[in-house]
Amino acid sequence: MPGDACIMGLFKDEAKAARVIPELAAAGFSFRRAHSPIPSHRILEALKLKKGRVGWFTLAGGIVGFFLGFALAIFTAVQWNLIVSGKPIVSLIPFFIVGFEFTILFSVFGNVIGLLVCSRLPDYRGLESYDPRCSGEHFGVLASCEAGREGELMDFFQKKGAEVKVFA
Amino acid sequence: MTNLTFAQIDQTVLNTLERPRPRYWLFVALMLCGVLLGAAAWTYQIFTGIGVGGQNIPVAWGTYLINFVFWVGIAHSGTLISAILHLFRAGWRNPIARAAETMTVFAVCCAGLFPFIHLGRVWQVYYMLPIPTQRLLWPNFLSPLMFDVVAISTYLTVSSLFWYTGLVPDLAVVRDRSTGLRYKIFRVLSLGWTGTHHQWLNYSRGYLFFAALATPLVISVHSVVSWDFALALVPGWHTTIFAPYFVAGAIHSGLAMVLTLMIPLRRIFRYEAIITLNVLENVAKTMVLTGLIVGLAYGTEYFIAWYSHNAVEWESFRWRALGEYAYGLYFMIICNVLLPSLFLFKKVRRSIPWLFALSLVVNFGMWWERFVIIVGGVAHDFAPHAWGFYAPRLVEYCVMVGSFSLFFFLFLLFCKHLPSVSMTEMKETAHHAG
Amino acid sequence: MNRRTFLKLASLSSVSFAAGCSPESPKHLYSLVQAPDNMVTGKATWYASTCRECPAGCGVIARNRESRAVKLEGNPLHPLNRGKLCMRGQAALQAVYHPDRLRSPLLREKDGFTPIGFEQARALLKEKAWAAARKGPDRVRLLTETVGESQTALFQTALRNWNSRPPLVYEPYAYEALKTANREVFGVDGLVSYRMDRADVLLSFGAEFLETWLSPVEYAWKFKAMHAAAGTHKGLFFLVGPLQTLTGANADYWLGCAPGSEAVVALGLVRRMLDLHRGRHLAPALRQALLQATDGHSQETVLKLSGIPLDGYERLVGRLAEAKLPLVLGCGSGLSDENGLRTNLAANLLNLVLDPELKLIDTARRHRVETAGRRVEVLELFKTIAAGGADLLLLNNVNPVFSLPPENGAASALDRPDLFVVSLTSFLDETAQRADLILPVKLPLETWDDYCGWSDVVSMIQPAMGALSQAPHLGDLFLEAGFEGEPPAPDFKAYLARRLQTQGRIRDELEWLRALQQGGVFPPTGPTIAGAAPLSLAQQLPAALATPYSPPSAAGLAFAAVPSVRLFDGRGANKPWLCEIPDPISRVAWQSPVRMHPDTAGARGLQSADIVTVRSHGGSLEAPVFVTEVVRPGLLVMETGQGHGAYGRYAEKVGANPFALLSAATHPGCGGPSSLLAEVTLESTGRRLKLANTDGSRTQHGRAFILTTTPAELLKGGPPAKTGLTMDNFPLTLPLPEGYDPKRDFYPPHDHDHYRWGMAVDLDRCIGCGACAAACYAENNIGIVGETRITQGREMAWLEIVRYHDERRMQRVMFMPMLCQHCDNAPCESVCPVYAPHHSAEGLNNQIYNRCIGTRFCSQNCPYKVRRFNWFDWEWPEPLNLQLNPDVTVRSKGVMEKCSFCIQRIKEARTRAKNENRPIREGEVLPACVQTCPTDALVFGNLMDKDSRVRRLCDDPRAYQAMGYLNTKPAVIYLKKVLHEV
Amino acid sequence: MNATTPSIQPGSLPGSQRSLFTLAAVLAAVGVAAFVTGLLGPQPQRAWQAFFINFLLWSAIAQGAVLFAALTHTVKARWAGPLSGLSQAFAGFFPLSLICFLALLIGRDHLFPWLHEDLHGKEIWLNLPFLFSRDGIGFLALYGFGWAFLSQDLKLRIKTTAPAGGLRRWMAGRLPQTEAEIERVRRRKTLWGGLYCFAFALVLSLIGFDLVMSMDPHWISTLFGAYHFVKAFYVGLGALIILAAIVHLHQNRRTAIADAHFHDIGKLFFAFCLLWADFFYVQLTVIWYGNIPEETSYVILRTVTPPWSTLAWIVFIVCFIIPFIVLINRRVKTMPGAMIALCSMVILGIWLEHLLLLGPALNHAAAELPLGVTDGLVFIGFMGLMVLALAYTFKTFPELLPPGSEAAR
Repeated sequence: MPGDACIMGLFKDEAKAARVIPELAAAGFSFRRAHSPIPSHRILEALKLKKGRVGWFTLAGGIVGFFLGFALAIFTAVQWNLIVSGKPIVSLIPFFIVGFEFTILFSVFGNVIGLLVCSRLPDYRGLESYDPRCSGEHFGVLASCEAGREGELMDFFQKKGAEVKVFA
Repeated sequence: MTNLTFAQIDQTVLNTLERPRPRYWLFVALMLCGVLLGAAAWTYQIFTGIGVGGQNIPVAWGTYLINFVFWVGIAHSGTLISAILHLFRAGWRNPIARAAETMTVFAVCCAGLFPFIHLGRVWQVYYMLPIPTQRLLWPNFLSPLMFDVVAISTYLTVSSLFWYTGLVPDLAVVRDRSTGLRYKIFRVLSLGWTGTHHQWLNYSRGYLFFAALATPLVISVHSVVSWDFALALVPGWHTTIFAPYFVAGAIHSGLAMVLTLMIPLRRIFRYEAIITLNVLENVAKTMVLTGLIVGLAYGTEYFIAWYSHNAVEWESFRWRALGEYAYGLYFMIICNVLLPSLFLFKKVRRSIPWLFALSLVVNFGMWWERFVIIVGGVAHDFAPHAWGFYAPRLVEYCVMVGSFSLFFFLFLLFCKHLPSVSMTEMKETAHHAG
Repeated sequence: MNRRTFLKLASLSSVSFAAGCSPESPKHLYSLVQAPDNMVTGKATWYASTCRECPAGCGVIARNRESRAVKLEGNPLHPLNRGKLCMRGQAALQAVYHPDRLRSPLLREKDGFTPIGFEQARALLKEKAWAAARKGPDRVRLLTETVGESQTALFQTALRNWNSRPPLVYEPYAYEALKTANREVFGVDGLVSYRMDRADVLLSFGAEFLETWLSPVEYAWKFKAMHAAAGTHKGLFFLVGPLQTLTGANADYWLGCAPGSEAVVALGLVRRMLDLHRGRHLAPALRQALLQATDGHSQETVLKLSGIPLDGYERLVGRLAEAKLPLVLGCGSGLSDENGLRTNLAANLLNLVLDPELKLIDTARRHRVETAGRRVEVLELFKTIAAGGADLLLLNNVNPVFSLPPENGAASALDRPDLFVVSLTSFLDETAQRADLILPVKLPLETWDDYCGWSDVVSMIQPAMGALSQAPHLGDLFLEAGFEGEPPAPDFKAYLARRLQTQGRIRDELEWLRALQQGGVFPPTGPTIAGAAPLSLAQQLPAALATPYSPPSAAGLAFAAVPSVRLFDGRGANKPWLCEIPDPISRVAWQSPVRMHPDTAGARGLQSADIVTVRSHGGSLEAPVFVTEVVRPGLLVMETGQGHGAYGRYAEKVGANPFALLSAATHPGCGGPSSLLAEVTLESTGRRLKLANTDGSRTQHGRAFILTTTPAELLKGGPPAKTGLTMDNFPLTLPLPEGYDPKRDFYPPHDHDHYRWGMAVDLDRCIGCGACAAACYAENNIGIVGETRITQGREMAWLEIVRYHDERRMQRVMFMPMLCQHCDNAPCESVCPVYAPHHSAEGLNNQIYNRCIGTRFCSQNCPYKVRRFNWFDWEWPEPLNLQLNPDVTVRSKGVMEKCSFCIQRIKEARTRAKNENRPIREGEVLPACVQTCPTDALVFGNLMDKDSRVRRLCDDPRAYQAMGYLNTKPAVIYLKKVLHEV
Repeated sequence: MNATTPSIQPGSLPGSQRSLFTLAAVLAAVGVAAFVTGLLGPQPQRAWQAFFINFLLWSAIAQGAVLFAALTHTVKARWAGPLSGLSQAFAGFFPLSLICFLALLIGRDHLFPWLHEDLHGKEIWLNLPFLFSRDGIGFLALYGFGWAFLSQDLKLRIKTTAPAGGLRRWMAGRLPQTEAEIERVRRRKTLWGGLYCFAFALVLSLIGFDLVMSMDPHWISTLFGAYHFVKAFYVGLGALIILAAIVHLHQNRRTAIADAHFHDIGKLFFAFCLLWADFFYVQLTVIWYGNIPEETSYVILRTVTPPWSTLAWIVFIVCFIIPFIVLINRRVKTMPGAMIALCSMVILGIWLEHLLLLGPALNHAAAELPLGVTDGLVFIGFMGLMVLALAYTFKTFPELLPPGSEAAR
């Protein structure tokens, strides 16, 4: 919502930060996001978020890789069509190694892509409304309110024992 | 494990990124010289012919392959520590995971060089890549060496990505504590990480999958490396136990290298509070286990060689124990199995000098294990009329020095310019502990 | 005559008219600007000629490409060597293309030699000769190697014109004792030939007839004709002597006797045979004389003096007594001393006793080397010279300074200021170094001549290639210099033709051409006129027999110098192939180790590779020790040939020269030297030398490489068929679909199209002479790596003769040609990341050099270790590179290589077959090794053809595959060696 | 559980005690009967084969299951929690295992093909006296360590002498009183646990070589020993999961065994499923690639030639493919019912795998699979024995059961 003021409450204590989140809504403020130096289960629970979607990317990558690996090995072998050491042209037992490695490789690619996509990285705009302390020891809760209610929100945060930072 | 506050953790780690002292640059320069020496030796070899080394028929592979396997081995514990232990939720891994991963990446780099160095015609190496040409010449995916190409490159890619992924939140920390150029750089490197709940949600999932994928990869990679030998017919090479045996050995040597690196690091960077004695002790305990596994493998090999009543097999092992290279066998037994068992004693486990000394011993022993296998096998194989010996020559030594220098060169650069301990994970540990 | 031979001869006839008619061919052989008319680029032409590497005189045909001779093969029409050639014959090419071959004459001036023009040199020679001639009789002397009749005749005429005596033929090994013995017993003052092929029991007192003795290739095939296992029968070969050379290694029984005691044994045997009523047909007087002469040779004395074990001796006596056609040969080449003479006499007598008709001794067919002067004459010559008895000494390709013991003072004699020495040689050897004028002449492959290895054949020598230098033909030189007026012929070619005509050897131009085509005028094949021995034996036996045997002091060390199968008397030492191919017994290349028995070494705390100093009153030398059981304790053995002070880059400063130790004394009876010293001293220098040996272990540790069987077992129809999986009982699995058994093989069988090339190697025929290895080097452009690199294990031989000692009896030596087995399941193939080892549709295991990136995994995984790696770029110093076979790639550094079954020859045959649109015929493809094997031990062919020889050999009960249990399904099928003893 | 816990009544056993015992007894009886009839029947060797295979399988299960407790204790993996108690209970089968092992001597002529062939010198290793003595000692050591570990553990668990019982009273007599004593017991426990793990690797390798690999005395595979003990741990975990699940279900899910436990042990099971497959593949690849008949013939006979080829595929699918696909999903691991089914399948699979390894050696040139009712019944019999053993152990030492059991009452 343009024009809304964004205010961040910086908590030293994870639990407090987590507790604040539901209360924000109750107090009529809208929760934007939470910043934390470590993955915080409490906050996630407070937000009742379900699991991320990264896994699907990984799985997809894996499946692609598996078939790609076998395909590559088999294709090249068939192209040559040379018998070496009397071994069959297409010998799946050793080709499994190629298949396996490709599976891992592509799952990882999938995983990384998934990670970037899902968590929308790289994202340098996020730094505009961000307080460096959040990577240190503070848990930051960013909330917004209609213009004019900034004061209330600041009080709200301060009551909960947070330092407050206001973003234009 | 540790009861530091977040601030203390950040402080300890960020202190390590202060402007380095001249002595540091001296070491860096020294290592660089080593690298150049190796490079020069290699260049000379390329122009003169691989014959400048000591290889021959029957022993066509020498220190190059030994170092290859050695470095791949080193490369293993990194992923082991950060991935497998992550899955097992062994908290003691966190302080050393970052350094171990870094070690992995650099070790794979060193390892990856050797297959090139040992080629007779390195300028044709692209024949090994599946590049479509109009003559449809493809590599042979039945060859263990192609398995290597696939496995090692996969491993390098994955471990680098894994390493970088783990690094991102810390990069953000550095970014937030720095100004000027450094800020600019880390701003880019950290991908604008701000640690939002959303990022964390996907991040921890992704990291978990990373670990889950890296684990089988580690095992497969060294299995593949072991198959450079096990898939051949050579007595002493062609044996089914090689894959697990090499994996265990790799982890063994890797852990040793971790200690070798961590102990000075801890001292120099004042990490005592983070890399506590318990952490080192746990590494030591794990080494007892890996050492025993390796020992079991040695034993099994000998037992089966004897049990099989296969003349060729048994002669090969008899010679291994009594022949010209017997000392290698005893090095490896003593250094890899017997001496590490000293870690069974708490006193040894918790004494820095012992830890450091034994870690060096194991590195040494593992190098010799590879020597015994790679040289010993073919030197005394099926054809008695072709039996021969091998001794490395100057060029090979230079290249070896080069590879070690390269490793330490990279590591030195790393530990003064990137957080050598994962602050985030340390905070987690502290958080869950406190 | 097989297909390939026929084609060669066809091509011969097509070129023979032009044959050698291009003596002035272009300077640069590879430039085709002035190509000879008969030359088709890329098409080989063959010229018949004669090998002159030793006095035997085998017929050769030279493969000529773009007017370069690139390969020598035996002339199939030649009765003497029947298409085969030995190692040295193969290497003759390297003399022609030798980088150190003299390009121009050298004239000695105060500060060393200065090159001069040929014209000037020839003029100088003529002037000097006539100047000397005017001074008086015998002022010109000629010392020559063994040459043909025509050349000899010309020499004689020329020398007569210079009013000097006929030339003296110098051979370091001149068989004085043998000649004398023949004269005394057979009344033939020469070297008779032996019909060894018809013998059933052969007894040799050391004659190394498979290496250098008289005519090695000839006796190699003759030997195998009587000794190869034919069905269940196999002739017997006993060796009595203090050491085994290659020949001895092929004996069924070696009776090691004390050095110098052969004569005692021989006489003992004469006695025993007489006692056993052999030779009852002899004239009573002769019998009586023999009985008297052999009185002191009771079995006890013989055994005591010779140290031969009783059982061995009794076996020998037994077999000899019941032999139908036994043949006894005397002692080794170098032994023309007391013992040698007596041994040869006794041997001849023994022949006489055993077979009064001497069916196996052909006195009519003589070996040319008999023309060699006795050592005493040679020494006489040098004495004369030293005393200023001559002004001009002509040396035709001889090197007495090297091959005569130093105390003979040959060197000093040559250095006489008032003597003008002309050396007619192409190489700056020790003797040439002392000459005043070195005048190179054309080498046999470039020149016109004839040579008769057998007295009853004429073997032609014609230019087989364009000349590399402007050097004159030897004959032309003498025609020019030897006649003041009009020479008898414009050139030697004409002289030759005319002489042959006057001799009645040829009638007309046509026969001349045929002679050139076929390589000579050969008597109808089959047995020659039996030379019934004219028993001129006087009623009393040769005095030599009477002289009693005095055993050397037991404590002392004896020393024997034996001629080398590789380097002969030293002539071979400048040919890299011969130096690079290791000695068959010691497997040591380049170096010249001194062999001794483990006890001898042990007693002095020596072991192989320790450098020792051997001292005799004649001189001393340093050499590394090589410990082997095939030498009697108390005897040191060295092969001759190495230790040159000059003679080119390959020969100089390599090894030591045993001639330097020998004594100058000659035997009054036969005027021959002795290469056996009864007394030398040995001391360790404390230094060690890394032996350039190509073998790992001397025994095969009970592995299935060389397998043996016995006639008894063969009689039982061979061993039972094998069915197991282990090394000892794994069946023969042919590299064909039927070789696959679903119970054993994970992999499905695969077919080949029409051909599946394979080779059968009969280990019972292989004598380990190494001719195949040399042929392989010559055919396949194999790199020469040199001494140091061999010590580093970098030898490049595609085919090596593996030598193993029998674990049960270490003094039994066995040989095995080891080459790429072209396995059907070749372990080398699958491990290569880039398919460089490629399995062809015809079952060949091809190495694609261009594809190879040098991982060397293939070699690591080869159970036979037959793959060779190019550690560097090898060098062929100009003009050695001109010998390179244009049909074979020269490999560059960093690639793997190995035996290809001479694929270039297979391709040639295929093209031919395709043009005539027919399948390749049996025997049409002959790899170089197979072609040259003197004993036909190697057979090559198509395994898919059920009636091909190679396929039929697969059904032989002796057939097996090396390490077959590894399931590589080798295409090289070995046939077990047959041992008389178990 | 804290000191004030009221003494646990035997009634707390899964199922009313009597019915359980009778059921187990019946199963066992059926097995014995089948075995005996088999012996008297035309093909005694078939009966022995069934006996042998089941002996190997069920001993492996017991050994593997106990390893869980020992291992988790040694590496201080705290998550094992209530599962370790259950796993130790399997030590109750050890005595039966020993007896069965000795029983093999009776059937030796039917069981050891190498007794009747020329071993080319291998007799030094492969001869009955030496084989039985060394393996016997091996078993004794292993089981000894196992029991020692169990007893130390019990010393820490038992708080009261009731319910009475010889063994129990004996134990109760030695309960540590002071802190120092408790500490000593802890240290001993760790020691025995570690030794058990060590012995597990060694002894099971030995058994793998001696009783399984040597059935074809000319075949060798260096990994076989490791393969054997990985397999044992695999089935051991399977059995443990089944037991845990049963207890869990029986206690109406109100138990100390939380989802987390099932999830963790499930993951471990999954890991060993992969490891088993890995070891299987590792041996196959090396032998396939080497193509040396001495090695291949064994594998070819078992994987390519009918009737065994089908069995090979079944084993591979049942022991790897299916578990792999199923266990990728993390939720399944926490469904006791599903896990019971899956683990039972795997155990059956490994049972067949034993048949695959031993069958060809014991029935030369078998036209169809030597698998019949007898084999099934004998399997059931052994299952009965196992249940008996467990039931007895729990009866004597109810402390091994997860504490949730009070809630169950």
